[in-house]
Amino acid sequence: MNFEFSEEQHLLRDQARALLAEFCPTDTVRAVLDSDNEWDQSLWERVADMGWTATVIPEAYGGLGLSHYELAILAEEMGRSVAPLPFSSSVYLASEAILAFGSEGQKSEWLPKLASGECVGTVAMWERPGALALEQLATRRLGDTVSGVKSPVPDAGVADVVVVLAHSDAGLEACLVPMDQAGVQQQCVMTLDGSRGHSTLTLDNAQAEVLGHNTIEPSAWERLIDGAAVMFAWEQLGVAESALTQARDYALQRFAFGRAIGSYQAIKHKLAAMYVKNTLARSNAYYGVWALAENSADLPLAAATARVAGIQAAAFAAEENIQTHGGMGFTWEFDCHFYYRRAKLLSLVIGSEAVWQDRLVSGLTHQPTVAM
Amino acid sequence: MNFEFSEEQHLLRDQARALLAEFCPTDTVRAVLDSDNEWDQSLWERVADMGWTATVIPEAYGGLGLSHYELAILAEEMGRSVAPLPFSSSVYLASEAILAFGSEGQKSEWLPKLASGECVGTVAMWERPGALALEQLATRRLGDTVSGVKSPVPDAGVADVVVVLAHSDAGLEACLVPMDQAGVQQQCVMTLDGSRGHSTLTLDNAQAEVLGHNTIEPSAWERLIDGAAVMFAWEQLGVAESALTQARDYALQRFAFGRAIGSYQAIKHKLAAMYVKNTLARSNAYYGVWALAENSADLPLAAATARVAGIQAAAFAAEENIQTHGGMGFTWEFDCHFYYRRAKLLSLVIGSEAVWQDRLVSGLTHQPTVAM
Amino acid sequence: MDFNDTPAEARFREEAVTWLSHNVPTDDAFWALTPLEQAKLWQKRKYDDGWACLGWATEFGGRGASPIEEVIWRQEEARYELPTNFFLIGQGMIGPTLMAWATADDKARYLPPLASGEEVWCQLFSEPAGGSDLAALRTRAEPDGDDWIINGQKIWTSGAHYADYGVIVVRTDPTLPKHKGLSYFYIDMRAPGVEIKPIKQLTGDADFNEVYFTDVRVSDRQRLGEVGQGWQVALTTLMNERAAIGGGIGKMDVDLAIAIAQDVELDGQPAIDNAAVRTRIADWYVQEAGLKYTGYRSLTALSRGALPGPENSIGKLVGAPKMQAMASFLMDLLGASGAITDEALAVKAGIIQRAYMGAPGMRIAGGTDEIMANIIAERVLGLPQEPRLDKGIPFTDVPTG
Amino acid sequence: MDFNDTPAEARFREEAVTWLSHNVPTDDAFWALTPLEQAKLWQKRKYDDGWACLGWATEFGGRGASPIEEVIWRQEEARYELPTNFFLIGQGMIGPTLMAWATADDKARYLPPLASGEEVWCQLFSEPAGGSDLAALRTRAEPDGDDWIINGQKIWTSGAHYADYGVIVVRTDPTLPKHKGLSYFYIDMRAPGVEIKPIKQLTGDADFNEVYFTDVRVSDRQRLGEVGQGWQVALTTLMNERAAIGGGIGKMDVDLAIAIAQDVELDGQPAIDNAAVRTRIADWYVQEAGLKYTGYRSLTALSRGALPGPENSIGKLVGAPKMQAMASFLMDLLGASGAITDEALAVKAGIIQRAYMGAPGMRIAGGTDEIMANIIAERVLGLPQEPRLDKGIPFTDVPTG
Repeated sequence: MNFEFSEEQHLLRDQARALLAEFCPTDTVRAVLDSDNEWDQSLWERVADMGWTATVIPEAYGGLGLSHYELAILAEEMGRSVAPLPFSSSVYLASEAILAFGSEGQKSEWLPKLASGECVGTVAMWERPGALALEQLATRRLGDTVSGVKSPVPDAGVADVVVVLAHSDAGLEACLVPMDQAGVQQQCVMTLDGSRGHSTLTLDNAQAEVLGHNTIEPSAWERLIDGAAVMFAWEQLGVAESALTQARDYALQRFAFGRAIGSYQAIKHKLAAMYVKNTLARSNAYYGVWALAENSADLPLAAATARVAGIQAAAFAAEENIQTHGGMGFTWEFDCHFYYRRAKLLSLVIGSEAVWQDRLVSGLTHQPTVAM
Repeated sequence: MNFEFSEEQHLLRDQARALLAEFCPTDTVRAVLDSDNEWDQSLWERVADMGWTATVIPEAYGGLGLSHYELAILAEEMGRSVAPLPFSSSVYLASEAILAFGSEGQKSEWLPKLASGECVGTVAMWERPGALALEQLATRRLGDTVSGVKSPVPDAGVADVVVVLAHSDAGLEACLVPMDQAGVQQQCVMTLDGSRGHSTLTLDNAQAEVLGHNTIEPSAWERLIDGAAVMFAWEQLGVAESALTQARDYALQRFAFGRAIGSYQAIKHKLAAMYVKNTLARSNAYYGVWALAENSADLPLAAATARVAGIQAAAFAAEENIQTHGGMGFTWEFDCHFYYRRAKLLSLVIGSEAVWQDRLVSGLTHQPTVAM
Repeated sequence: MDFNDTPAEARFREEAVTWLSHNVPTDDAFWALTPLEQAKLWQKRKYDDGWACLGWATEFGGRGASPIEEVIWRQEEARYELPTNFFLIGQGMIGPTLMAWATADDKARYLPPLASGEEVWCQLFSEPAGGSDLAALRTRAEPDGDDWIINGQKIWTSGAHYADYGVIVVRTDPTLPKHKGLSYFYIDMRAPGVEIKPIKQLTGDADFNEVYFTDVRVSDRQRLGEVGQGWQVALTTLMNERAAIGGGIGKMDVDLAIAIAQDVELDGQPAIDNAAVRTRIADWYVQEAGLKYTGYRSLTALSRGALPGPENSIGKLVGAPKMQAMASFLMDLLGASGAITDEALAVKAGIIQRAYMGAPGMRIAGGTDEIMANIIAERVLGLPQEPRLDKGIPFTDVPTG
Repeated sequence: MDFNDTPAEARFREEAVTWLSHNVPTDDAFWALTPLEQAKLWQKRKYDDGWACLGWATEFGGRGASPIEEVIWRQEEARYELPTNFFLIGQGMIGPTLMAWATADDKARYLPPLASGEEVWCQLFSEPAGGSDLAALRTRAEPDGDDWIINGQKIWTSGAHYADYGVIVVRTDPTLPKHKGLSYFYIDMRAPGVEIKPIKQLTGDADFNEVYFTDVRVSDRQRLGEVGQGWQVALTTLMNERAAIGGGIGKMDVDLAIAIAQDVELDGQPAIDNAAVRTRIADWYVQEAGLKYTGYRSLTALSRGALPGPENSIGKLVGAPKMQAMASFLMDLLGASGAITDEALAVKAGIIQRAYMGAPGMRIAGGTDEIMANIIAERVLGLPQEPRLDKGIPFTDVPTG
């Protein structure tokens, strides 16, 4: 039995945590939240310099060719520090989509730039409220252009290239659309979590190149999203751990009626419940990354399990961390709301809890799934 | 605003509570549970003498012609005392079915005997595991006989007459079947709650008379069950109140680490949560009985709301009452398990929580329902 | 059982309805005012015709109405969207305190303009170090001739920036046990040395303030109750708190949930047909209807002359977490769009997201979930208090971490 | 990351598998024995070949195996349905206590027959007045020459009726504070004055006993630790408790839930297609898989030489309420049939109903949900204990209600 990261992987975690503690303290998050910025560009450059954006991209395309174990470690630290970065959009989604579906030429063109962080990528899936139904997308690809409205698209305001999910007469396609063109109109959209940017993209005969010059099976897209779900689960775990740590520290230091509030069972049991959910989320995230890294047939089940556990742990820890702080937790000055905002954002970005609970049971009973 | 029982109704409650405290202490329940008895017959006779079995039966048929407000009060006390009686089967179900669907002759024949308690009635609906689907019953009525297997049938071992739900070529019918005949085979079935009797009834060309000599609309049967659901909600509330009272008394009297366990927040907040659920259940039960007594169009919604609230309150209070007692709560000698058994039994008897949650939302959105 | 007014109640309601229909401002000039100006204008109009602070004695500007009449008035007034929040704390909590503890002269001077809305009051109790432990306050008042000099800091003060007067609890003797060394004063919010700083909440709004006191001079005549009796006076104020705060969970209800669930799809069909969605909606309706009919039962008791009790804590204890859970779930139903807060783009103009951001505050203000559960456990069920380590020891010796 | 054994672990597993395949009893004669006889026969066979109490030193009848080897053995042995529960408390909790506190002579005398199953031990700690407050015990031992005379009552003693020996904590000085006046002895369960009465549980079974002591004479040589040191000795026993009890939630798992949900209908379709059912199953699977992989992580740590810690409390804290909720929900899916407990008639021979009736006990035995949460809060998260009103005061003065 060796259900643990390796020494080297633990070293990577230490390194990542130290770097983010230094260059992404919560002031960094607050600065983005308090401004119109959509990211902290200098932090992005630092992260790219470390090679984090290159982690799982093969060496042939300028990447480090490491495994998803390493990426999972970075994802957790991204969540822990609530980093104001387009890391998930560019790394878990855009890079992975190009790697999975791109032609050799497309991979050679884009992956080195995404690996180096010189380009930021994102994926445009959503069009309207409700669960995402791949077979009902209104965005159309005709010839070498694509038209439609995608919203919200995370990090589009800082992206260079966007992978747009669309239909052509042939079926579902993922289209590479460079942002810098007249056919793409980008308009900022405010969300819960102002430390990350979101946009509405209006595509009006935008120049587009179909990834792999072919349609993709919905199940192949779902395989991609399963992989991203594992990474998001690690990021959610990081958020949950930060919220628990903050709550615990406050409970030890804050006194009421002559004793630390952490000595009251109401607070103790609340924090114990957070610990339990975080532990379940962590163990399920291990299971998820194992299935992803080993390309196991268990991936759909493991990814859904990790995702549901991550959603539940992050939401609970973020909500109850505020409660543990009482009135202080409801102020702008305390950092509690960063976790609250990010936890909810992450729970929505690739389909929400009910959708993944359904996918989980499909994984258990081996039924196909359709919605996200 | 007069959302409260009348003075007379409060007097009835006091009287009922005093009588059951005297003649149905928990020893009475224990005696039935510890034996092969299916009821406490002398208690039944006492209850019948008080006229409780006659409450809502019109005076023309030997009843008291009172309203469901009075019956609700009695139902709560039945639950509070975990009475080992076929009260719900005979009063909320059999009597109401005959009243709703019987011909004049059938009503004149059976209602006076049910009102006086000289006869016990019950209703046989269930045939197999799963939600009850009225359109899928296998029991058939042909000519003046009915055949099929019904299980579990509550209180059939002590019943004189059973209303059997069956299909004929014409549709859904409720058939009056006297128990005392060769065509009815009754076999006891053990359930969770041994203080109440249950049976499998094998009907082999049993003599049967169709209530009202006609089919009934499924919606009319559901109207009947809605009424019963309100009464069951009151009974569940009684169970929940007893469990809370027992837990509170124990928490005040039991000391650990030099203080009453009721001074620990874990116990305090557990009991507060019981109180909250019981209060919601009580207020929704008021709403239910108002809708039933006033024959409001709100009945389907009000009944489902009362039923779901009653299920939730009784289950929570019964489960957490045991936990409040620690190891003592898990012994045969303490009464905690009576509430645990009865709460679960009542939650299953006319369709369980998920079914009623569904009906509730149908009530809110005015959709028809089919299952139970 | 019925939902109807008694004949007397019906007559009163009729009178209220008629007066409202003639007096609610509808002109553009009114709507051009600031909310505070609107509130003051409307309050004064009510006061002039005897519809302000209905339960107060007429000598203080009220009408001497019964509790059920007050409820009927609130129901009818609530049919119009009028700003009334500005006076809740002053009229709901501080008015009753003045009635109980102030001199006859002060009552005559301060109560009528409080009822008419001409003077607004705020409450200065909470402090940064206190939290749920209100009596742990550190703001000091030291005697100086016939006056007292106040130094310290208060927090979570609603309306400090527009209030004319405030009531404050301060420590006048730190060598006594926590609850014993306190005194209670009313103060002029514009006195020299009073400095008000808004607190930005996690929603981005600023409904509360920090208030700093630097050598603020207060006459001993502004003291309510004896020196050292401040905690008892404060309890009078707090006893009226839940009546003043209550309600106000906003329009995050089952109707909204159904509307959303009918609008969006889940698993290829309208979300309202999804059993998991139905289960959640059913549970919320059980809570919503349960609270509604609990309210009807309380009204019935009021109508029969009972006083409101601690049972009312359940409204907030159930309603605030429900609001959070419901908002979270409805955002989930919207998918990625659920994160959008732009009023112009968000479903239902973003009220769901605002509810989600506001819910943590609802679960805290006026007592956290845990405090509410304590109140039910202790004051309704009669369970004992937690052991108190700070009881009877000098305030200066109480551990503070 | 992989789920494979290291080469050394694989060799050990192979050895265990081979031995088991040759030695597990399969003959009818074995199955005709009572469960206790079966357990003793099987334990002796393991002992003779060095497969009993693997972690113990060979001089005490063990094998000196590593923790991970113990786990591998348990995994392989668990593939066979063999009775081993009878020895859990003796070997898991009392053996380590004897090793830490007994004399060399006593270790040589008692440990090998404990390992071989020839002598069974039970643990006599809990008392009727105690509950979670174990040290509040009242059973007295009074000195009488070189002996002690024990009077009092114990409760919740598993296996008292078939045990040969027991360990007991008694109060030897009631004038000292609660934890200080205790001493720890081992006793002969067949000594005169020991009376054993089974406790009927709410399930109708009787796994536990009350044990009454009337002038039971015990030699001072049977004392473990000093007079007054009983609580420390008891802690050694209790520290090993969760290792001994753990697991055993039974086959109430997601596989069963899916099987039921595929079998029955809800809303006119198989219940497994119902979103509300799927949501519940998904949540349980998150818990089940989470616990499973937490176990794998712990095993990995063991394999690398770590010791098991208080983190293991989460197994019971999650598993027991889950068992109750799942059993309740599956009964709901069965409709009225869900109440049936007759093995011949009930779905899955009534295991769901048995689980529902047994779950409250699972949530209590070995520490209630609340105690488990305290352990996590205090020992994992480092939060402070509740204030202790009984600390330092004579036991006779501690309030008992």
